[in-house]
Amino acid sequence: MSEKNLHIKENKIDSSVSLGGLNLKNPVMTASGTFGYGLEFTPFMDLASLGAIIVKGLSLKPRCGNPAPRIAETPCGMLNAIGLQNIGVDAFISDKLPLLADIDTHVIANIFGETVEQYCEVARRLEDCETVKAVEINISCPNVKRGGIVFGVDPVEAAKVVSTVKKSVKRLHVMTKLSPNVTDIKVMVRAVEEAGTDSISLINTLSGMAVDVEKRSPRLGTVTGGLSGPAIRPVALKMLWEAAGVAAVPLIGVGGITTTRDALEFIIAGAAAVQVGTASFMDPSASQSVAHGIDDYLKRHSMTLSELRGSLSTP
Amino acid sequence: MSEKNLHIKENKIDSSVSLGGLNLKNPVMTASGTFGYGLEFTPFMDLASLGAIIVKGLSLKPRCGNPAPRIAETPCGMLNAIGLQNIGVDAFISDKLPLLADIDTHVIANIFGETVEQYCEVARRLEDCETVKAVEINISCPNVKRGGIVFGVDPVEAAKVVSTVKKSVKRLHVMTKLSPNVTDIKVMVRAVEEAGTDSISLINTLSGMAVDVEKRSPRLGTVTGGLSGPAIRPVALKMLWEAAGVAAVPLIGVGGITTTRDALEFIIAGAAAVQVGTASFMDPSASQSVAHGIDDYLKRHSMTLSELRGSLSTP
Amino acid sequence: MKAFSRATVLYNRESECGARRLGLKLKADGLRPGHFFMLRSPNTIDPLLSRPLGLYRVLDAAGEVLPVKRQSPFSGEGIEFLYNVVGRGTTLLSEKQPGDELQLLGPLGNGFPLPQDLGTDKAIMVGGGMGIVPFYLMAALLKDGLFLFGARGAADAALAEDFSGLPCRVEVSTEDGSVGAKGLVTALLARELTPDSLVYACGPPAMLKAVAAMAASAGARSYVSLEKTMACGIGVCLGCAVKIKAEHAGARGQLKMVCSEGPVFDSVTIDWDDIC
Amino acid sequence: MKAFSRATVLYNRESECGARRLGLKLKADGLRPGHFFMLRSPNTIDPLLSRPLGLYRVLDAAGEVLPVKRQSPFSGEGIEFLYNVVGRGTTLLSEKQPGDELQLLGPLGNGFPLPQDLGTDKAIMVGGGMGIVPFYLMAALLKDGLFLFGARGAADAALAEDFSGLPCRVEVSTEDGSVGAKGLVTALLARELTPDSLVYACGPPAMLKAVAAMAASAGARSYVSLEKTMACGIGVCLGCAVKIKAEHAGARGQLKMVCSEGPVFDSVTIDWDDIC
Ligand SMILES: Cc1cc2nc3c(=O)[nH]c(=O)nc-3n(C[C@H](O)[C@H](O)[C@H](O)COP(=O)(O)OP(=O)(O)OC[C@H]3O[C@@H](n4cnc5c(N)ncnc54)[C@H](O)[C@@H]3O)c2cc1C
Ligand SMILES: Cc1cc2nc3c(=O)[nH]c(=O)nc-3n(C[C@H](O)[C@H](O)[C@H](O)COP(=O)(O)OP(=O)(O)OC[C@H]3O[C@@H](n4cnc5c(N)ncnc54)[C@H](O)[C@@H]3O)c2cc1C
Ligand SMILES: Cc1cc2nc3c(=O)[nH]c(=O)nc-3n(C[C@H](O)[C@H](O)[C@H](O)COP(=O)(O)O)c2cc1C
Ligand SMILES: Cc1cc2nc3c(=O)[nH]c(=O)nc-3n(C[C@H](O)[C@H](O)[C@H](O)COP(=O)(O)O)c2cc1C
Ligand code: FES
Ligand code: FES
Repeated sequence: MSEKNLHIKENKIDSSVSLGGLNLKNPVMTASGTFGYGLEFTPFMDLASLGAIIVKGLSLKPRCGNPAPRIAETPCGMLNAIGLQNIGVDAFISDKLPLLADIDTHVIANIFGETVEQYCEVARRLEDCETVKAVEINISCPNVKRGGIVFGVDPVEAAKVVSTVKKSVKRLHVMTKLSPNVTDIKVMVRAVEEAGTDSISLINTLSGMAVDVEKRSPRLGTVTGGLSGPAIRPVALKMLWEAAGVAAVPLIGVGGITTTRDALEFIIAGAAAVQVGTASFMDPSASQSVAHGIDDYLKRHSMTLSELRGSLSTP
Repeated sequence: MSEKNLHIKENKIDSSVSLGGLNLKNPVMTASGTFGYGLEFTPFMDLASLGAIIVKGLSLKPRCGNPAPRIAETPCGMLNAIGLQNIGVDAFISDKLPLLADIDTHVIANIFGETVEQYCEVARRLEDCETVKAVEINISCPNVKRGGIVFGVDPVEAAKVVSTVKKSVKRLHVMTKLSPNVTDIKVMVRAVEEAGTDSISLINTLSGMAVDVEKRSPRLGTVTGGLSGPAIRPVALKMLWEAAGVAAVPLIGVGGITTTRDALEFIIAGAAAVQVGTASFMDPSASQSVAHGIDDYLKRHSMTLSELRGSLSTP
Repeated sequence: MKAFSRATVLYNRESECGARRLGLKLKADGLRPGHFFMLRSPNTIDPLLSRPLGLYRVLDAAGEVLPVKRQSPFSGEGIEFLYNVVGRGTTLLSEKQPGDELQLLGPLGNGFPLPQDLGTDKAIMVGGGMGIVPFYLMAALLKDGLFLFGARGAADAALAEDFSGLPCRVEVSTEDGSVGAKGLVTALLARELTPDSLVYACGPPAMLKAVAAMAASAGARSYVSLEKTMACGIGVCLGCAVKIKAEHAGARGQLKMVCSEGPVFDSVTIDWDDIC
Repeated sequence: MKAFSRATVLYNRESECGARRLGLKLKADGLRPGHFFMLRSPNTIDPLLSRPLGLYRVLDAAGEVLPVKRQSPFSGEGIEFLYNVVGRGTTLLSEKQPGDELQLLGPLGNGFPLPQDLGTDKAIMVGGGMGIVPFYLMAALLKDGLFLFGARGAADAALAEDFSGLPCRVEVSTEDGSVGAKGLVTALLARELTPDSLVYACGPPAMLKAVAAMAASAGARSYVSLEKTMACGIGVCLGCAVKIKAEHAGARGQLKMVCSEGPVFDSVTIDWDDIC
């Protein structure tokens, strides 16, 4: 993992970071599914203030997703059961990508499939799109060929997806996004690392549920859904820290990051970069504020980003 | 599982419940480690309003627990790293139990050990204490004989603890408390059920962590700790619901229950009873309010507790 | 212009009918009837999500309701919301005092299509309860509006007095008959509806479904403002999906987002069976 | 009597020195110097935990500070807190208006042992910053008290004026020398300390450690009020453990709970290396 964090004097901070070949101007990205295709946010912030934007998960064919209700609020969090609704990789390439060609930050495509082959095919179609710099593999999806068990909770299946996608592409950086719904995150980290991932992002949503006690019915159309937001931050941080203990590739922290301080927790615990997710719903400029806030912290503490990374002093 | 929920007219509600032989006057208990030895709460509430109190986890020898800081607040939750500090089972029997002899509710002892033998020995010592009606086995403890891996994440080790404790006692009801830090809670449910547990409580705390970004040090003396409180409720509820799909023994829902509505979510999803934990720190009479609130709900909806249990209407 | 901004509370008082009036100091333009804002308390992350409230009226620099002119879009120095306290978010909102700050995102949504653009200068507006909200500004745009207001009782019905300065006929129905006609607002609509009516409706889903059905069978056009639980308000979370009839589905499929493609929809496009 | 109750805010204003005075209407008795309460905002679960604040003064039914009588325990119709805004919980607290309600649990803790019970009628009280809090009531109990107050600057130091009606000599030191002696409050203590002094201290850990060491080497008794992050306030979560020197450990081991076995400890029993 090559580094490029120069601490320049005179209050100019270089917070750029290289994730194994993928150079970001700063360590702040937006989490898939919480930032649309990016352009929705231009009235509220400057996309160029971000290290990268990660767009909504793409599948081979368009998907219309799950029945309503699709979201439910929980204490300091929210459940979603969007069901990976998306316009499909082809419509993304033809309709959305041209609009993103000129923005001054990297575009990363989050991809998923119901079979290993579908993952690869989506990645292959993106391989020729210059605007897309990396794919983030969402392995928190049911494997239809294996009775619907989620790829992301089985190290063998997860590794199969990653190694096959990695072989299908040349130019694209391959980031793998882990599910937190596992006994030991370190097992998953090792599995996808051996499978050749270039970086690892974690965590996706925790499995959760809520009930309307007056109607005695689930508050999500699909009964269970994914929990995100500040509530899950302690869990995400612990997994990031555990992963940092075993990973050689760069790690990207995700889960409940709302403020600069939250992002710093992950970087101090070992993250090379972070993703801001649900926070963008609370404040559409949250990711930009976090990016600026990290610069301010580095300035105030006269540190470089690489000095900060993993600087946690443990007893 | 025998039932004893009679819906009596004239606004008298019978919310008693039988957990496979253990008869509770209502389905509300207090969670271990959040209610001391019960007596601390007598200035604030009537212990007799509860179905049972579960006391702080007991080990064979006294334990002094972990270094400070031991608690850290997180969004709608808290982390603790108390380290299972306790006075030991013998001091509990000689000093605390006599004081509990006359309270008008059941006393359940939460027990743990570092080896299977220690679990059994604690249970055996409680077997002769009339005041204790049940033991709740906390399997979220490191197994020192197996390199510190937690009993509760390994179905084989968990089953070993449960079946051995079950064989060591005759009179005592054996409740097993599951850890949520596993890929598939159903596997653990089946394992402890086959091992002979009389009931199952879930969940214990989620693994979590927090960092002080100014000091760049962990906010807990042990770096990581257990996350509890409203933040984890959606995760607990989902696990309870999954467990209800496979369990034959009664289930006790725990995790983030703060209000009556929260408790009802678990009962509607299939819980026979619930435990109120961290909420007792926010309001020492929270468990009593929940018990009363459940009665009110049953009255308002003219339902019996057993009609309510598992009444979730899914699509 | 859509923006995410902080605004100071000018007033936040209960009106005669129990609903609350919230005035905020905020320079805003491009405001149209049917627009909404996402509101939240700053410095609080529980409740996590912002709450959508429809734009009611526009204020001047002194915090007074702007005398209405027939112009759209509207602009002003402040905006007024009218809301009911129903749960945690609105309870928190009701505790805000003059001088307190709120965060708000908006104006959002498409708003109602203007009668002028639909080739007419009159329209029948049907509002149930808080469904009154979009029609103050709409009535201000019409030469000859008709507002049918369905209220639960006399207290609710008092809200109609807000419309007294507007060039708009107001008919009220109450469920208990205490004011105006007794019964549902759809009975009033039945009396007025003709094939060339242009109907706008906002209110509970069952009312909207009934209005849509009545308009369709009379051969009249109708537009409805829908509600869904929202997280983002800007079309990115895909949480507020509403189902469109297959024959009206576009290339993007049978779902539309209420926040960004609505909240106002031509009622013939909606799959009402999916709504209630 | 320990209770969990709701209390109405009487006042909540910033004092000259930046610290805030919070008056609550609450019938309370059994109040002693060194007692504390756990406070929270009702209807909010974030921040989750209640916050401990020390009892400052006792109020009468009109919300006025009770003229002090030499009696303990105290009782009154209201209580006053003095607090600094340092983070989320205290910020939220500072936003409460007269008429708002708070939940509070208390009085909690052991409080300071009374001089009378220790066979004397005088004592040296050492307070650093907000460490002034327990000493208003304590000074009211003494015939001949001495309060040494360590403040950061002139603003802080103004708090000492609260003591003007009490039978108590007050000496102030400020770090910048703007009021009283320049330097740390321990320098004042050094001048006054004799082997038969009874010393009470409350303030930052480093100050308490220094006071404990000075008293010990002078052969004087000293009692300190400690702070730890608290969840329950009543000895059940075991979160606020403090380490006791091995030779003072009882049957329950080397840990004591600050909330229920403290917050006041005989300073010779504390393992100061574990504190700072
Ligand atoms: C576009 C739009 C415009 C609206 N305009 C107004 C208005 O002008 N005046 C007004 O009083 N109300 C309006 N509403 C409804 C208002 O958003 C809800 O009453 C409010 O969000 C409830 O929040 P709560 O926290 O108080 O209630 P909660 O405790 O969250 O829930 C109480 C009830 O309100 C419903 N609800 C909760 N959140 C939402 C949400 N985000 N969207 C819709 N329903 C929800 C729940 O299903 C529940 O039945 C509008 C809704 C939408 C979508
Ligand atoms: C027995 C006792 C009596 C106290 N009396 C007073 C008093 O009379 N006046 C006063 O101004 N302060 C008093 N404090 C300190 C007061 O409790 C904290 O300042 C307050 O809890 C901070 O809450 P916060 O949410 O504003 O800050 P946070 O955002 O939670 O944290 C800000 C800082 O305060 C510290 N802190 C946070 N929570 C606690 C806690 N529960 N206990 C101790 N420190 C904490 C943190 O370590 C951090 O450094 C007392 C503390 C104790 C234990
Ligand atoms: C509404 C919503 C939609 C999401 N869609 C996706 C997705 O398409 N692909 C994906 O990998 N993660 C998706 N996620 C997960 C987020 O990218 C992120 O991992 C998770 O929300 C935790 O981060 P947060 O707490 O900051 O939101 C989605 C999350 C939300 C809330
Ligand atoms: C401070 C603290 C101490 C705890 N100690 C124990 C314990 O000794 N044994 C045990 O089985 N669970 C223990 N728990 C876990 C709780 O019993 C409960 O399972 C968990 O906190 C989730 O419920 P809650 O969110 O309602 O608190 C403890 C929890 C807390 C917060
Ligand atoms: S609220 Fe997010 S898409 Fe409509
Ligand atoms: S705060 Fe819980 S034991 Fe002291």
